[in-house]
Amino acid sequence: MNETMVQSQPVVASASAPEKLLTVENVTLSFGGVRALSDVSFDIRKSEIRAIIGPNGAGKTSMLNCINGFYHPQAGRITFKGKMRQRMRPYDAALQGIARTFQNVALFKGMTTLDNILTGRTLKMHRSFFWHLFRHGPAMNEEIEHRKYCEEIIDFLEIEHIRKTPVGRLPYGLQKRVELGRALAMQPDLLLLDEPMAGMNLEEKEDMCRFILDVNRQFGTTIALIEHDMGVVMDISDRVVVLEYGHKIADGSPDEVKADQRVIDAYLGVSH
Amino acid sequence: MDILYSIFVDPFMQMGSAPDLLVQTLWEGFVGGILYALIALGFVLIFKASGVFNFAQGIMVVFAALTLVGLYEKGVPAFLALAITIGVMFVLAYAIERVVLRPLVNQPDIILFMATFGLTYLLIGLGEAIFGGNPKVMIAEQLYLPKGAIDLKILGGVVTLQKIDIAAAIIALVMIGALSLFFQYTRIGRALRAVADSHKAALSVGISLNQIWVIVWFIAGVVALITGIMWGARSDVSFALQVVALKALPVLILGGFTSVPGAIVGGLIIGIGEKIGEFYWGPLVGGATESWLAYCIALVFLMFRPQGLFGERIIERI
Amino acid sequence: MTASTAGARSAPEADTFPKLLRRNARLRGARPAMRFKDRGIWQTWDWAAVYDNVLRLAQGLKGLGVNRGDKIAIVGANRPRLYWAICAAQTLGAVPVPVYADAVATELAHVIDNADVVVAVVQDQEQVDKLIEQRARLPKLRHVIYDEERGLRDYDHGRLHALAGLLEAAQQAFDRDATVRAAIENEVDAGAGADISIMLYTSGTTGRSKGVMLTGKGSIDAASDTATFDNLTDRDETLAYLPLAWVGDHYLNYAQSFVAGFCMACPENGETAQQDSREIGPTFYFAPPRVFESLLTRVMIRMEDASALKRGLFHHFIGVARQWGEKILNGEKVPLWARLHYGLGEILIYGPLKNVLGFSRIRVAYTAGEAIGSDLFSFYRSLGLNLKQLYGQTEAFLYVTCQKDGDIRADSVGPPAPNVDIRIAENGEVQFRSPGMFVAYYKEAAKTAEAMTDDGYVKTGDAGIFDPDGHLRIIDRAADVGKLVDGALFAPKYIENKLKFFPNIKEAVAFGDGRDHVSVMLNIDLTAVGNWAERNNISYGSYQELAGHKQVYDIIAGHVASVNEALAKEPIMAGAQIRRFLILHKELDADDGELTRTQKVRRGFIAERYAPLVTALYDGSQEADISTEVTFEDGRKGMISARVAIRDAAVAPVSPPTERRAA
Amino acid sequence: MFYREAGQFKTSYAADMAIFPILQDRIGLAVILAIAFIAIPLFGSNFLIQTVMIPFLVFALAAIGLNILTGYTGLISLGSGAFMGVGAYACYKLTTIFPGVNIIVWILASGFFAAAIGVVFGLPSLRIKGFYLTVATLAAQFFLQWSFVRIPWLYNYNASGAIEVPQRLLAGIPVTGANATPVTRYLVLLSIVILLTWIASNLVHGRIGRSWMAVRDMDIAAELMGIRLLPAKLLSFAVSSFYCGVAGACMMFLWYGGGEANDAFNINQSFTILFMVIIGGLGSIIGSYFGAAFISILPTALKFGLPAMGIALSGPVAEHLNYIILGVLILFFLIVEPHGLARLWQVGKQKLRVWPFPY
Repeated sequence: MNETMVQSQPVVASASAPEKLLTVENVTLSFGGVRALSDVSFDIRKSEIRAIIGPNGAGKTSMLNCINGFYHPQAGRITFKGKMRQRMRPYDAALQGIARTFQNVALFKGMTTLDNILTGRTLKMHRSFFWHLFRHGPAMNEEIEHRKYCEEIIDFLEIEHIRKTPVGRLPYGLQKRVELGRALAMQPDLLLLDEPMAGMNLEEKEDMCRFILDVNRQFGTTIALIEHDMGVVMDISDRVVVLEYGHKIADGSPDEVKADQRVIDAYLGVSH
Repeated sequence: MDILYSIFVDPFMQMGSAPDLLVQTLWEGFVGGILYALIALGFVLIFKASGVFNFAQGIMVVFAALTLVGLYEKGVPAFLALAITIGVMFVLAYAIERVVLRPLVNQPDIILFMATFGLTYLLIGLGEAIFGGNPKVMIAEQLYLPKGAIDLKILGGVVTLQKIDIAAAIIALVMIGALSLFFQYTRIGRALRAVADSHKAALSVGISLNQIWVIVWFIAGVVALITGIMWGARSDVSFALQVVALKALPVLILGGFTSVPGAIVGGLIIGIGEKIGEFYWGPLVGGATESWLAYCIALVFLMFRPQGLFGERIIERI
Repeated sequence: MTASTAGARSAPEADTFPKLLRRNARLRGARPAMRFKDRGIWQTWDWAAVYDNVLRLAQGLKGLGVNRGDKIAIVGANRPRLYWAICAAQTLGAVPVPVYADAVATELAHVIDNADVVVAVVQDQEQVDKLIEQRARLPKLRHVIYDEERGLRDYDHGRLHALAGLLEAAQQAFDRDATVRAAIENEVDAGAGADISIMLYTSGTTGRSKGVMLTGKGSIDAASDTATFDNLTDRDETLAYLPLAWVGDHYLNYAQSFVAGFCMACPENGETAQQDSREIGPTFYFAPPRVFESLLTRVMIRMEDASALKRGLFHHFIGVARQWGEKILNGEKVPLWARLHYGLGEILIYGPLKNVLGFSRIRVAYTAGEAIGSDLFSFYRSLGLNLKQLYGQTEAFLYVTCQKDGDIRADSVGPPAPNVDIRIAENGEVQFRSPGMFVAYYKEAAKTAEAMTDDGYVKTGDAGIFDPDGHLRIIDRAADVGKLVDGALFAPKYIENKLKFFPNIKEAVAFGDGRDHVSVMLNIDLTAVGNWAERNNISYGSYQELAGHKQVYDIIAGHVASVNEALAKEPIMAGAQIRRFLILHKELDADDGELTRTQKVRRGFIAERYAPLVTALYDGSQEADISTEVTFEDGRKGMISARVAIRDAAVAPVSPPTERRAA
Repeated sequence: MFYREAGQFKTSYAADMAIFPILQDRIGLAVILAIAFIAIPLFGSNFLIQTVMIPFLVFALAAIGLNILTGYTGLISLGSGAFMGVGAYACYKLTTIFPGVNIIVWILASGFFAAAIGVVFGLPSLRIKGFYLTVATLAAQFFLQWSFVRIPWLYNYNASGAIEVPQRLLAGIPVTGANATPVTRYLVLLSIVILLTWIASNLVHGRIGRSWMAVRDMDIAAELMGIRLLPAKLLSFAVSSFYCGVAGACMMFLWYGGGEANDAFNINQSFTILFMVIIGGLGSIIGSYFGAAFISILPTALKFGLPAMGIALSGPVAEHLNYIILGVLILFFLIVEPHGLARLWQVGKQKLRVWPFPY
């Protein structure tokens, strides 16, 4: 992959005194009477792949929504890059370097693959409205410079052939890939993936795994992902946190988690 | 200084000094509000059942009234004309379901919204082409609607109540009552409520969506007809009404798109609000504020309660 | 060899590819040399840039200890950087050895080992992995250079190098000290035309693949001859999509573009090749017949979905094209109205069609490899696409014969290419001497000897004849060609193909080697003959019944007669006319082992299986009984027996021999 | 069929991102411009220019404006008529207060006033979505319309209560007022429209346009991408209103030559423009032209076309017919092609590109 893609921080082996990128402390979130999350705490280390798993309705997505400021927990604190934050808007999350994908693809249906990925660059674009009036000079140069970057992503995700197809027309698997690309375009420090492999066939899943691992390795991007497919989770993630009915019931390396009795119970009878 | 005075003090002094005028204004606002409410009611019915924001509701009022009067002018006895008009409204509902709703099912809301614009223009064109564009007089007495006025001597003044207004108020209330009974206790009514919640539910009740749409649009049509008669009896029947009908929109915003009581309350707030506003504050800005006051009231209101008076809180999820 | 026809024929200052490259960099430095659809646009390098990069890469290779005569393997898809690698190797006097990218690890290893490769330049992780897997077998391989870094970050880079890195380093070296670059430039001059310029491995269809060694001078001479022949200029464009390791790509794209100075474009990847080709709109194009075939099928399928109007237009104008198109293309006399009609078709159908297929700008297109169906061939020509055939071999550095503009036939591969000297051996084998002909097979002295005649002609292994106006016609593999007892030449496949041109005849098997005359067994085409039967309301229950029908025999007899007439016109073949034929009672079937899985008739096997019929064909009897075991669709076996009629065929009088030798 | 794209390949991103990447399209555009700038002024009758071309261009401009808001940003507005009014009155005041300044400057400047007002009425879009917002824009429509009538200062206390466009010269030639020939007004108008169209297409093809469309397609995701919703929406309101404003100014100064708010800038005007956008095609600049052409020319065609075909129509009947046909067409288009004429155009173009193949 081209130098421009490679991020500043190198790949750190999750060894001695790993730096914490994000910590969640005693977060509680409820809608009306319903408790989505109660007193959940865990942390995400720099450059690791962190999986959040749990049965349906365990509050996984709500957790992500809290992390990127879409929901505001009633209690508890979330610290990102050492900064505690209150009532943060999703925009600020983006600003701080948190990108995400969605459980059911949230692409901009009316736009092409390329344009979707380009929107991921918005925060990195600074040319004034004035220059955009003419689409020449600085504005155009900026567009081109970012187009180059997006082409790297397109090449990386092997979606050259759909570069100019409106995403609405793409099969589900490809849409998920484009969405990942859009998130990557933000050069995030923390990448939240909400069921990146939901509804994919085996082959697509394997590709997606490869991409996730490559992203993590090539750019040292920290990844937090929600996934149902236990096999996948255990393969690619460094540490796993398990939620059930809004409570954390386990946290640790895949093997530890696999061995945990409560996890086994939680997953008994839950269909995957 | 006296600006502030004329805004914040003077009007209330007036209200105090001439309570009868206040009551008179309130009453007129009330009646106006009732009529707004009726139009809004039509919107709500259709929006609940088919998720369509029926912009044509206003013109349906005019169209219904025109048809009634037009038929009468063509020599049809009043009540027969009334019956026929009801028939026409049914045909209209059926045609709309067939020609507009069915082909557009599953299209984004805005498309259906636009479709009702098209409907509006079509109805205007038809109405004018058939019955001519010039204002008509509602055949109030032929329908045995009361005429004249009652003068109440109260609060040391005289409050004049047009009988027709009273009639309008009563009929409106009766109709609203009837409707809610209909929704509560009839099978179709329940189906309609179900469809408002989820289309599948409606099917489980055993009524096809298409039927439901026809029914709803028909009911809306009847509501429109009654509204038209009332309104026509108060002023006259002309397409000017169409613009007035737009007032139903702010009413809806207050009341919420899906709430029948909301429509009523909203209607009253708007009706009374704009009358009071016009009567006491209008002069300060040169009058004729009715044309926009309603919308501004709604707008201000929206800033604080985007989901309307009775609308449920919207929780966004992703 | 006769005097040069080409302007750019290899003078000593341009007798190697690096020298040509330098010449181009001087003559037309700013003209585009290579394009590559990458990152969404056509990245373009002009000749100066290519020269620059080649020098840098050469510097890099030198740094890895590459010396004259070393072998450098090139493995990957068409990528400018890989072409640079080829030229960089040549610059250092090393020998590039392109290898098929889709080769499995073991094949790849075989070639690399057999060729004593010391450095491999590969495209990506996939190839690197193959080499690592086989590293035990490859002691001689010292270094591997990769182009695409993806997935290779974490590999041990002890003997693994990024191509980009080498270029970078070389650039710094050049900047630091001008003599470094000068040294490399001297390497260019050090190269001689007689040096081995490239080693191409023949795709090992027959036995192990052999490394064909070609000289720079030879290659350049051959290429410049054909470049002149088709007057290719530096305004032309080609799409380099053929396998890097195939002689066709090295010749048509690499050699000719260096000689003529035109631009070659590399597609983004396999998936987009079609689209890329359309964007580039090549002016010089090559594709094997099957490509044209599948294109045509796709055209027809897509047309089926078109509106009635479009389909009507399409078929009407295709008809017009069939009638006049080739004539117009060949510059024959055509009535004005026909020209106008065709012109209209050009606007409405041909033009758009060629545009969609990406053929709009093609001046010269070649096809070769297998025989191309005359319908297919003339379809494209009738659209105004200047499609021509050539006959070639790796050993000849491609061209042996090629067709001249305006003098094109479907059934012959044209006169000898410029400066190529062809002769037909006694056994009918085609033999040639050509400017580009190979020096030897690498480390295969014996095989080399086999392939050459004592007087320095190369044996093609194909049997062929020259038709009256000197066009070569490949009739069969030389091995299959036999003789009748009277010594007349007998080319079974040639006869069989002629028969199979008739829609009614599905399969044909010819016998005659060592016998006193030629006789054939035929399969009728059930659909074609079936239709005919229905039209003439002839009822039939089974293939067998229809095959045995008298009137069917009459029809087929007609076909056989006309084949004989055709044969009679060809002096060499005239002796081998069909005397007797029969129509088999069953269709030849791969399940019964009568056909190969690729639907080629297994003559020997059939001869045994139907021995009674064969004897009957030669003992003059009018009918014969045969019963054979057959395998039904469901796999059950069963016997069918039949009485098969045998007919004598009308033999045509032989026209006076007018044989001509090609000069 | 006319497309010959083989050999049109892009070697730079600039070329690849061009708005008209295909040669044949560029040629077509050039031809159209030539016709508009040369052929029509030379050979077009005054009737054609005054009754067909000028209204068409004015509406096209307004439609582009609304399309930016509704088509690209997904915010339905029923206030465009009023915003046009703002432009018209602003221009009127400006040119009467500073008669010396070139009128074209003022026509363009008036857009900024409309933009400002637009932003004010766009503020609710922070909290309100969909139909609610639509109603909010109605407030703008009625309030502004009311102010045009109620604030005499706006029309310089003319007894008529209407704008009376004064004569203004451009290089000695009258471009506004009674003495301005249709051709001059047409050319001025055309230049303005072309310029603004170019700018609009620049905007929607760049970062700005992408963020608008992102907001339209999936506002939550857009915000998570780092697009600030309110600024994006307000910008859209501003630009949209600017275009409407200029269109309004052009309407008064280059077309009507004077008039009164209640019939020039009423709610129906807002509807008309909305229809143009819908029928033309949401989210398409060229669609705005199609829509404008369609709806602005239809009445004329009816009024003058049918009699020409020997079908006599009384004024009012034509009027009714116009309504009916318009209504039917709207329904027809929504049913047959919800994406409007622009989509039909695209499809047709695609067919030509792959001709003779169906796909």
